Amino acid sequence: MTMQYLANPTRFLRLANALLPYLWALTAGLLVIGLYGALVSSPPDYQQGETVRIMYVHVPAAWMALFVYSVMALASAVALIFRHPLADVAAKTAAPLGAAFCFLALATGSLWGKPMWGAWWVWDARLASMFVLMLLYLGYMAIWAAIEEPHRAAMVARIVALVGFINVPIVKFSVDWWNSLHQPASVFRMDGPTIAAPMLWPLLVMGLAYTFLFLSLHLVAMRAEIAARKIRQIQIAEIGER
Amino acid sequence: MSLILALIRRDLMLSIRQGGGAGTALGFFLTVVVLLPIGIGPDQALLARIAPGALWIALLLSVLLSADRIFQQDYEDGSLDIMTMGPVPFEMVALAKAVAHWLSTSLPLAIAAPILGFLVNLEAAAVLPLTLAMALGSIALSFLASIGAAVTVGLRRGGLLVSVLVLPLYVPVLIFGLSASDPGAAPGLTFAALLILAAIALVSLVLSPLAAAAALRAYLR
Amino acid sequence: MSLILALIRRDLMLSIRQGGGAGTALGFFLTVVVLLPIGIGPDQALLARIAPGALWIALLLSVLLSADRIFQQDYEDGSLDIMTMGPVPFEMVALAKAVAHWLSTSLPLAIAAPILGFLVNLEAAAVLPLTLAMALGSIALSFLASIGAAVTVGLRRGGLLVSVLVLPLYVPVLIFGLSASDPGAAPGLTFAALLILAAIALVSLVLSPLAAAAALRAYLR
Amino acid sequence: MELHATGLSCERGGRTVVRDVAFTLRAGELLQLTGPNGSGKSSLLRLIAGLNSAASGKLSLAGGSEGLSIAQQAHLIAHQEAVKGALSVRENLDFWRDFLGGGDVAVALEAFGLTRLADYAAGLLSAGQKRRLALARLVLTPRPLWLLDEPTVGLDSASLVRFVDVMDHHLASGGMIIAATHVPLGREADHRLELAGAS
Amino acid sequence: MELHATGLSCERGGRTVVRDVAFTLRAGELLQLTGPNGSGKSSLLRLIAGLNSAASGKLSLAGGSEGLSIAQQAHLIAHQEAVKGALSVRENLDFWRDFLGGGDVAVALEAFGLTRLADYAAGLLSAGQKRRLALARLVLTPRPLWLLDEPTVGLDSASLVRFVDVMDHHLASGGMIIAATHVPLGREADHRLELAGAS
Ligand code: HEM
Ligand SMILES: Nc1ncnc2c1ncn2[C@@H]1O[C@H](COP(=O)(O)OP(=O)(O)OP(=O)(O)O)[C@@H](O)[C@H]1O
Ligand SMILES: Nc1ncnc2c1ncn2[C@@H]1O[C@H](COP(=O)(O)OP(=O)(O)OP(=O)(O)O)[C@@H](O)[C@H]1O
Ligand SMILES: [Mg+2]
Ligand SMILES: [Mg+2]
Repeated sequence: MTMQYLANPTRFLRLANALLPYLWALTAGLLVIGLYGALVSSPPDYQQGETVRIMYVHVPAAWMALFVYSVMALASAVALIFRHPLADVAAKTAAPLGAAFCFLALATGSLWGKPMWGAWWVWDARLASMFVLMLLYLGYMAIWAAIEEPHRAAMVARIVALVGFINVPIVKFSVDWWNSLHQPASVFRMDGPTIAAPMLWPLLVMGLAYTFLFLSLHLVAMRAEIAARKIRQIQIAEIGER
Repeated sequence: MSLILALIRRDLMLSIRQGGGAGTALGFFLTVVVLLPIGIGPDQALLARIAPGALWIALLLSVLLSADRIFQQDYEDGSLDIMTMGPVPFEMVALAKAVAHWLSTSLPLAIAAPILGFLVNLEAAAVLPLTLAMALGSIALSFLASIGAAVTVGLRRGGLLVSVLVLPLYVPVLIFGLSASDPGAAPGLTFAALLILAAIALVSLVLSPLAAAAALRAYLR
Repeated sequence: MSLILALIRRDLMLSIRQGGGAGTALGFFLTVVVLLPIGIGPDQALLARIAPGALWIALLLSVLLSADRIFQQDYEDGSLDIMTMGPVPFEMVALAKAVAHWLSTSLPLAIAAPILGFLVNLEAAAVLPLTLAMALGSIALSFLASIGAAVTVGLRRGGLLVSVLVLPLYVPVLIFGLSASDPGAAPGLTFAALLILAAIALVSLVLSPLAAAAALRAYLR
Repeated sequence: MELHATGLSCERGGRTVVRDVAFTLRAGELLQLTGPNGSGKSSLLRLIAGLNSAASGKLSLAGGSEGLSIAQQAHLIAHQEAVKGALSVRENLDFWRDFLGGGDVAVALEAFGLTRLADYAAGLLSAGQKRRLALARLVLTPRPLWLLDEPTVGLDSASLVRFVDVMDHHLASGGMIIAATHVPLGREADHRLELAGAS
Repeated sequence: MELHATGLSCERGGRTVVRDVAFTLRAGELLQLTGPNGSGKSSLLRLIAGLNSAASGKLSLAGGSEGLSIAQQAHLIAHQEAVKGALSVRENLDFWRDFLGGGDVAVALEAFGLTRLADYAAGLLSAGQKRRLALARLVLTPRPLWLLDEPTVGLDSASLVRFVDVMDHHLASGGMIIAATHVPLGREADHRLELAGAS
């Protein structure tokens, strides 16, 4: 177990170290372009005025909140089926990042809701399911924190991630299934985007920027987690000797 | 098979002798139904309007709260340990225990709820569809609760987590349950909602024993 | 006195480590708050209207449900046996444990409830009176719950009984709590209701340790 | 000091499980209770600890502290160990020290070889370690009368030696012990009481 | 039949509590596990029962039933007795008979002298009686491998004799027993394994 465990992460660490500088550069470049598009080149909305610019922060954050949970669930499935220890590390470290994106989406949505709907918060299906997504992220992290034994925590966390994945399609399709205050999908829909091009491209670029930001941070977090596990193993070995 | 029946029979016997399941849940339900008119005020029309929603929420909460008893006691007194050593896959044990929970707690509540509904001014026309929808929905409620119960069985601070985990799973049941129990809706819609409830029940019946058994095994070691 | 403090400190520590009290109750509370708009429908005005009642009922239920933990564990692991052999009257033990329950569960909930109230469209003007009334009412809730918990501690089928037993005691708290937390009421009325809440809290504070200790002693033999 | 019992009987669940027990125990003496399963050893100990009430008979402690009941001058170590798994070993003893009125936790830990485990959560202890934690209460707060229900269960040989030392010390300083047991206690008893009945 | 273990280790709470254990047990043999508190006896038994997974090492049963795991051919009697207080003694055994796949409840009751208590609620049993109820599972459904964690705790002398008879009979008919204990089992062991470590 130990051999396989150490062999793989070593290779992974080498890869991560090689990739990270490029990822950071890409993230920074995309962010600059995206922000230029969002704040300077794109027009204010004819209805919403300047508040529409919240969109460029809100929408990609919401996408990422869903995307990261999917990554987490996928990694958990891989861990469950192939018992690959890196998959658990990937899932565990994705959670706080996803929670951060989710929080960002909730906060910016809430900020946007005040001028648009006249309330910081309303209960419609999308907002409720997004709220639940936040709770799921926190619950998932709580499992890792609450169970001391790593093997046991990993097993339970995998199940939590997979079971909670049900919520992702609910968030995504909530606007279609139940009529709600919130915007229906205007970018990722079957019949093509319905959003004007000068607003669409900055949005997409921001989405890419967020994605690369996540990838970079995720690699960093995984690196740190692997290091922490190594330290733990050494410590345990020492206790065992006593 | 007879083994599964034995397990269900035992759990039912225990729940009757100890009253853990149905009793507490029923007491809880009663409390909601008695307190609701006091809390909301005696406005009959308002009460009637929120009655189905309130009854559904009370049902969800009662099932959720009785959930931790599904595995807790057997975990603590070592019975689960021995059940892993039985001649059938442990998933069957998880299945049987969820079925027992349904029979002892969720189903009686689902049947009692519309009757107690009179106390919160539920319209008469709503009783039958509500009973049907709740009986169907209660299957999913018990099975989904069993996942939450299993995932937190060894955690002392599991209470909050069960709610958080099971909550998103309960939301669809609540939504389709409500639309299935609306006497004013078109029959086609009601039927569609009932079908979806049945589908949710089926999926949870198949998947939750797998998830629960895996989680329990993780805790037993 | 320091003995009482030690007992309270231990119970608080246990409730934080095990999360039994506040955690479960908070999860329960959250569940109510998330499900309510889905169950009742997102009509903002309707929600705002039933919000205080719903929050009060959620508070009552959460306290009631966490009540069985006041004595259960200490009864089962033999700690209560030893506590009867301590240097102070057993009534003090019952008092301390009810205080710990209040501090660990009821009070945090009473403070959290109005904040979570935002989520169910509670009017801003209602937050302060609600917090005050709930903080005061929660004392009575914990102490009354301790009677129910003691009376049923050795009964396996205690769940239903606790609810049935404590429910009538809770009704006055709910009624005066609601009128104390109504921001539209005349200040004199609010004040009177607060006074009555305080009186109920005082009476239950004095009487419930006596009742609880007597009930517990009967079970220990 | 002298503990004196005559004609003690005790009922549980409507059945008389202890019938007509009499004994006299003086300072420095150990009374060993034996008898088949269900003969009422545990019930008798709980009776003396004030948890059951006697159906008949009398129990009195002469020469103890004025104004304190027998229970308040006794320690009971029962099958249920009154140990909280969520607290560390030390925190468990800290609480009982505060509750029972003083004592030295470090001494109690040392007496049963628990010092090394002091900061371990009690829930992770092995069966014998947990038993030792329960027994450590005896040394924590001094009380003259010890009521021990199968105290040696689960103890390894080193702990048994420690436990006998602790008993010896207690008896030498004028304490009294009543111990129910099925196995040798590791020490001679001054009196033996064989309960008859169920099995 | 032969149970063979090499290099077994087992972790609990991140610590290695059983290190590098090896033994071979043949049909009709009794292996006695000893060692200080916390040395890992209970953990090793749970490992063999399939409840813990081994951190390293191998465990194999030769000559057992095809298609059954070791756990499915074993009985575990642990500290937790898996007895439901709300059911009667007989109902407890009835359930385990149905669950474990057959057996004769009357025989099991008789083997541990519980016949007289059969309709008594298990929650009212004395400590030793409850232990005997747990042990009765051994006789109820025949399985070749018995894993016993301090099985004699709380037994009175008559029950101990009964228990030794039951063990003898099991071994004579080709069964295997691994028993962890701090006190004599009342019977000679064929092998002894002394675990070292914590106390
Ligand atoms: C706290 C409140 C809010 C939450 C939790 C929330 C949540 C979400 C989520 C989860 C998505 C991603 C949907 C998908 O990927 O299909 C999204 C997208 C979006 N949100 Fe919000 N939102 C909130 C408030 C608002 C407000 C107030 C507005 C503006 C009126 C708004 C406008 C949008 C738009 C335009 C999209 C993009 C839809 C698309 O193109 O697919 N949101 N929001
Ligand atoms: N659930 C657990 N999590 C973590 N560590 C544990 C757990 N249970 C036991 N341990 C630790 O494992 C070690 C071995 O415990 P085990 O119960 O196997 O000992 P044992 O040899 O049976 O002792 P005893 O003679 O007291 O019964 C102990 O140090 C104990 O603290
Ligand atoms: N709570 C109870 N209610 C009714 N009867 C009880 C209760 N507890 C024990 N009994 C009965 O009282 C009798 C005496 O039990 P007790 O526990 O005192 O026996 P014991 O001598 O300690 O036995 P052991 O050696 O097994 O520990 C038993 O027959 C038992 O069934
Ligand atoms: Mg006894
Ligand atoms: Mg052990």
